[in-house]
Amino acid sequence: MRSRRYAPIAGLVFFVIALQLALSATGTAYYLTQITMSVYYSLVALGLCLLMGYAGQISLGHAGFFAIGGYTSAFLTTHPVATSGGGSAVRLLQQLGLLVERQDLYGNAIVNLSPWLALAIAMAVTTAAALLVGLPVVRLRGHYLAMATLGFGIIVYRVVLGTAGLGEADGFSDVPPFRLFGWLEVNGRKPFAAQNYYIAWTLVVIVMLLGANLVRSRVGRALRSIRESEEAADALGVNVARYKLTVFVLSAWLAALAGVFATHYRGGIGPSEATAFKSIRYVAIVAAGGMTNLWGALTMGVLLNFLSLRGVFGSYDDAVFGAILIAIMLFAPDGLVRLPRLFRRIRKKLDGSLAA
Amino acid sequence: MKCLQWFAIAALASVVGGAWAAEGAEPASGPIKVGCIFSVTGPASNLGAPEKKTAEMLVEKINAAGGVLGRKIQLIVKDSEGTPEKAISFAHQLIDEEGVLAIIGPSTSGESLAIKNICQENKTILLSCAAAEKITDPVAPYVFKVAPKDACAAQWIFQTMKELGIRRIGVLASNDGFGLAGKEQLEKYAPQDHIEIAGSEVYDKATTDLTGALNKIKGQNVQAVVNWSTVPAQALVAKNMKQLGFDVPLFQSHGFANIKYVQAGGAAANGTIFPAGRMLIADLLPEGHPQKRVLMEYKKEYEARYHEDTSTFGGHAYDALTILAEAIRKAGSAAPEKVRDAIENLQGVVGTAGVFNFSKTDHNGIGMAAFEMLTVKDGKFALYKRN
Amino acid sequence: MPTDQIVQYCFSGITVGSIYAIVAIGFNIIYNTTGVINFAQGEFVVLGAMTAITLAARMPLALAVGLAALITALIGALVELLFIRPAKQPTVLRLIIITIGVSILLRETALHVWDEKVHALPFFTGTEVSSVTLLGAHVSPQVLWVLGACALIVAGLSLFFKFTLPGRAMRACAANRTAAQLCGIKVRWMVTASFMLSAGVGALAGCVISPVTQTQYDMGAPLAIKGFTVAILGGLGNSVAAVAAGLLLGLLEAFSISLFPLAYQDVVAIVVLLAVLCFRPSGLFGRRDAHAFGEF
Amino acid sequence: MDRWLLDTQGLNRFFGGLHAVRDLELRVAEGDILALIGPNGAGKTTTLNIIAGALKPESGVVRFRGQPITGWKPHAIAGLGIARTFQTTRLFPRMTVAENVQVGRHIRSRAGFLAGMLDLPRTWKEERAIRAAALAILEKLDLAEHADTPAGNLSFGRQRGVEFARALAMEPSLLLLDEPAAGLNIYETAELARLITKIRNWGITVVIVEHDMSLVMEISDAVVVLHEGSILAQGKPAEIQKDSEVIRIYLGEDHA
Repeated sequence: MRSRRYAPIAGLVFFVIALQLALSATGTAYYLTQITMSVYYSLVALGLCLLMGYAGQISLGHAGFFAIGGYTSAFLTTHPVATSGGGSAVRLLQQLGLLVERQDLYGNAIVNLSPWLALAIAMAVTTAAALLVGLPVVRLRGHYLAMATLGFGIIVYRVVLGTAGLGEADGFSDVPPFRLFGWLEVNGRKPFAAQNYYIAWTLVVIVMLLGANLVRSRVGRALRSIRESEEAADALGVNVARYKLTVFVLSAWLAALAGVFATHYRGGIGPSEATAFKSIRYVAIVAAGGMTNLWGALTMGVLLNFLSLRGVFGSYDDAVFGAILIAIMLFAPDGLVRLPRLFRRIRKKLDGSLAA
Repeated sequence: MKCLQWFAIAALASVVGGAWAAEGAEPASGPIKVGCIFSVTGPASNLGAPEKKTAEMLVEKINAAGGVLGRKIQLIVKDSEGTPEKAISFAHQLIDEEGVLAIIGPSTSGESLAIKNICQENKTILLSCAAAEKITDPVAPYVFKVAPKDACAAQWIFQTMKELGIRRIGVLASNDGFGLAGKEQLEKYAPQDHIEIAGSEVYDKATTDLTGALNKIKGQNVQAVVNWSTVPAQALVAKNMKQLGFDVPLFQSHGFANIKYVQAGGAAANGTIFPAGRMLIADLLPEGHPQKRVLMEYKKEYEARYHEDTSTFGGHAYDALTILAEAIRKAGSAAPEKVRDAIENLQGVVGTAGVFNFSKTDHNGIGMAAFEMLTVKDGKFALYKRN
Repeated sequence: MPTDQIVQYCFSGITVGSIYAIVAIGFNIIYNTTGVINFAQGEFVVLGAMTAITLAARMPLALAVGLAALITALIGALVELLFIRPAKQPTVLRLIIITIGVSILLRETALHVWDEKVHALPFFTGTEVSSVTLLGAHVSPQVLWVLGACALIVAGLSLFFKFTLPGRAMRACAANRTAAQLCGIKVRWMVTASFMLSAGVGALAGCVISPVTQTQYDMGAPLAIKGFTVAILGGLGNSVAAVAAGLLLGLLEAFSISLFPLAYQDVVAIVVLLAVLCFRPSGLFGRRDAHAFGEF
Repeated sequence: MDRWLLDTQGLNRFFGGLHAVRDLELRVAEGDILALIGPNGAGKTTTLNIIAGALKPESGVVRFRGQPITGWKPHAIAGLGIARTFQTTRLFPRMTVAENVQVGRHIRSRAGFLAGMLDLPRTWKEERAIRAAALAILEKLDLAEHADTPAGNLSFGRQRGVEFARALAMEPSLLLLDEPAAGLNIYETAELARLITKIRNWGITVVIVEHDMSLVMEISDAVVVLHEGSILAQGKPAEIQKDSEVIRIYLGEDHA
């Protein structure tokens, strides 16, 4: 049982490595940058898949969490910390190694908070926001839930767009790289392309591992039971509100984590990451992946974002996602990744009837 | 499992190894590739759409005339929808895959700032069409911008105000890169021109009603209102002010330089005062004016081809491409560092926005002389004259 | 604050509020017969105005507006026939996603059929510069048109639902689908009719407000969000309450300008919405237990 | 005090102007099958919902083993070992039969989010136990062959069986049944009667709301007749059958 569960993960690792080798062997390693960006976006889709596909709770505001993560980290790591004459707090940070000295593009020395500390604070802020929104949201269903999460997303968008300290319409564009340890850092520059490809995929592999375990566990079953019938789940002893809230926070974390890493990777973030349409794109990706299907969400998350980031859809980018939403819901509620399976089943049936 | 290990080792090797092989040297023949990142759709489409149209038109014209240095220019246009994440992605794509000599655009400040470092690091010339001063201040050797300085526009406005004896003003700005950059400059130069900004509001580009904000500003007893944006709200401000019976002069930014807004504003737009390049009044320019020929030509061709009026923003794309072509000619080569050096030494290039003079420290190349004060008379643009 | 400024805020609040209210009524018409929230409602407003603007160049304004409403109503019917009707086992989640998709498609179609530029219908009476003085405040005559249209739509709809056969049939579907079906009402066609009606009302709204607010291809979604906010504030399905809620939200937004920067205006509106959802999910005027938990 | 497994005191509940439950004093002895009967609108299901925590009473107390549980959330009440079925079956249609029953083991297992994600050996063991217990129950109810079928695909009668299995998987000490015979044919009803008796013999107390009189009279140890929200009569089935008041108001009306 267990080994069967881990086989697809091993397959994913295999694929990831093979892809990178194939790309560098064919001299097309430039694809890595856009793949890396897509992988980060697919992390948001994975979180949303847990929330929407498994627990059955729609969220039209997940871009908001991505933005909260990204903006918090961007703000903290670009805001200069005054080292001279700083209070005891600054000295303490310095002793703990939580300040980073670096030079900007023009040779000026600046001191910032360590991205690790920024990451921790970003996650804390996300938790607070998710709890704040989650508490009323767990009581709501259907249209009300959709509207409440949409509203949350719009608030985040308006705040980042309207606040001078967050760069208003321009956002941040000088976010430093995030040194994880040693030579390993989240950095969008060319020499770092391959290692960042692996950093992003490592995150996804870990999340897939944990996620695949979770959905098959007691908790995963409870979440699906909530999606099917809240009343029955409640009567069987499932603490519906707490489970909903926990999975809401969990999926917010994933979005924020993606936001932090993507922001350091790209060296910036803008308000366009927080728009309602961005949130809807994530919903479209999860829907295209088949809703209750982490692998589908991952596949579609990487694929659709990659195509979109390459400009394949041109000026029809938004329209493509709109069409996906409608087409999936009308014709393939199990998602695009299930289509081959559907064909296979039909073929098997045909074979069977021929043999008989 | 063995196989997996080999993979892992090989992958690790390529990671530690770092970068892939350097790109080959710039080919000396074949088309010169130029990338464009415009927000053709999305919230800044009023900038990107004319930019794309202009760039395509001008490249066709250059190529029809034999190209530059005997080589054609190949334009690769990407629609970023005004989002930095796409601009970044496209910048990488254009640089790494297409190996473009230069990138024209992006249309908005946020996007331009987001890819400024990427272009600099990869030694690819960036000719931004956006407004923010930060794009060329501090100067990055490979980064240029062609949109005139907001600071100059602000100074023109304040100068006119001083002539009119206006001391106390209200400021409105759209919540996008253009509006905010302008607001920043207004706030920066107001004190030295002894003008007090009594109230300022930032509105969403999709706003449909500004009577509330104007009412608030009206309550501050201001002598004039400045609106700084590129969005349709420019017409809305004019209309709403008239509806409120708010009878003080309305100043707008050079973003107002599009006859569409005058038409949308109807009778309310009359009397609006704003600084702008000379594109709008090309036919009013004296025959000998250095820009007259360029402007009339651009206007005629664009309007014939697209059946719509020219705007300042399309002009930015025109200027960027003109500057680039001129620099390649001067450099006698399409090698990035040579073209870059050539741009820095360009003098007296006539564009739609004005006459560009670049230097090592000025990567914008255009100053106060880019602007004239214009006004709207009977639904048409006219030179502003104090009377 | 001087009185004339207060009156002025009131007028801008009422204007904006009645626009929200008309959009909210469009939501309610469809919600009542189908239980669906049509996220594409804002697009009907844009389509109506854009069509009218195109037509107005070739015919008298009144005719153009009427024709635009009719065309948009047909588009509404088409949306229902193509996208809503074929949905099997339509859960609320699925229908929400479909209508969002429709909204995006309509918006993109508008972008490519028309363009990215701003358009406006001419003022119905007077011009851009005319203004009427009321209680010491200045308002555009078009504002009176907006208020009048809002009142007329509300009155017309309540007459329609009370006294006409199709109106009553639609109400019957809202009250009890199965019973309505048993009475020989073709429920499916009533759903189509509700989409037509709602699209038509949206288009009318789009035409009346176009001279004041101007029209651009992408202004549908923000309008829809405000309209939806108002519909929930009033209690889903309750159109008279929606008018009250619309005016309330409009006034709130107008006066919020005097306290907060304009950039946060939407935040104020949505914080109010979240608070209402949290404490009174049935809306400000609804019964506490009514509609509180729609089936998913 | 501990004589009763479940008892209520002065329970009241209104729906608008309707007084659905009126000063209800209900006592359930451990090991009994207690039937709640009465005409439509007598407040039977409301009472059941109040006990299960799905509805809150306006006033009054519900005690389980002497402990007040009034106003507790349904999941907390379920955690005490009070299981229930619904008037219209509420399965998890897109989950398999086995999974449905496994959710029934929720209160008897512990693995949380973290344990579930890490899939520690302990979690793994627990999961195996859950699966085994669920299969054992399906086995007992002759549903094992459908274990991997999506519950929504089963026939109506079998769905009801799965709902029973799911409730029994909780190892409840009290089982609340809301009209379990509704929609069943006479063979299925007879089967149901045997099942309920079997459940009682496993030591599970049963409170059943039912319209089928012959079923009620056959299996119950005690009968409570509700009328307009309050108790009209209570006693052994045989006594109730003889009670003239009950016959007049309830059976009489039925037969008229």
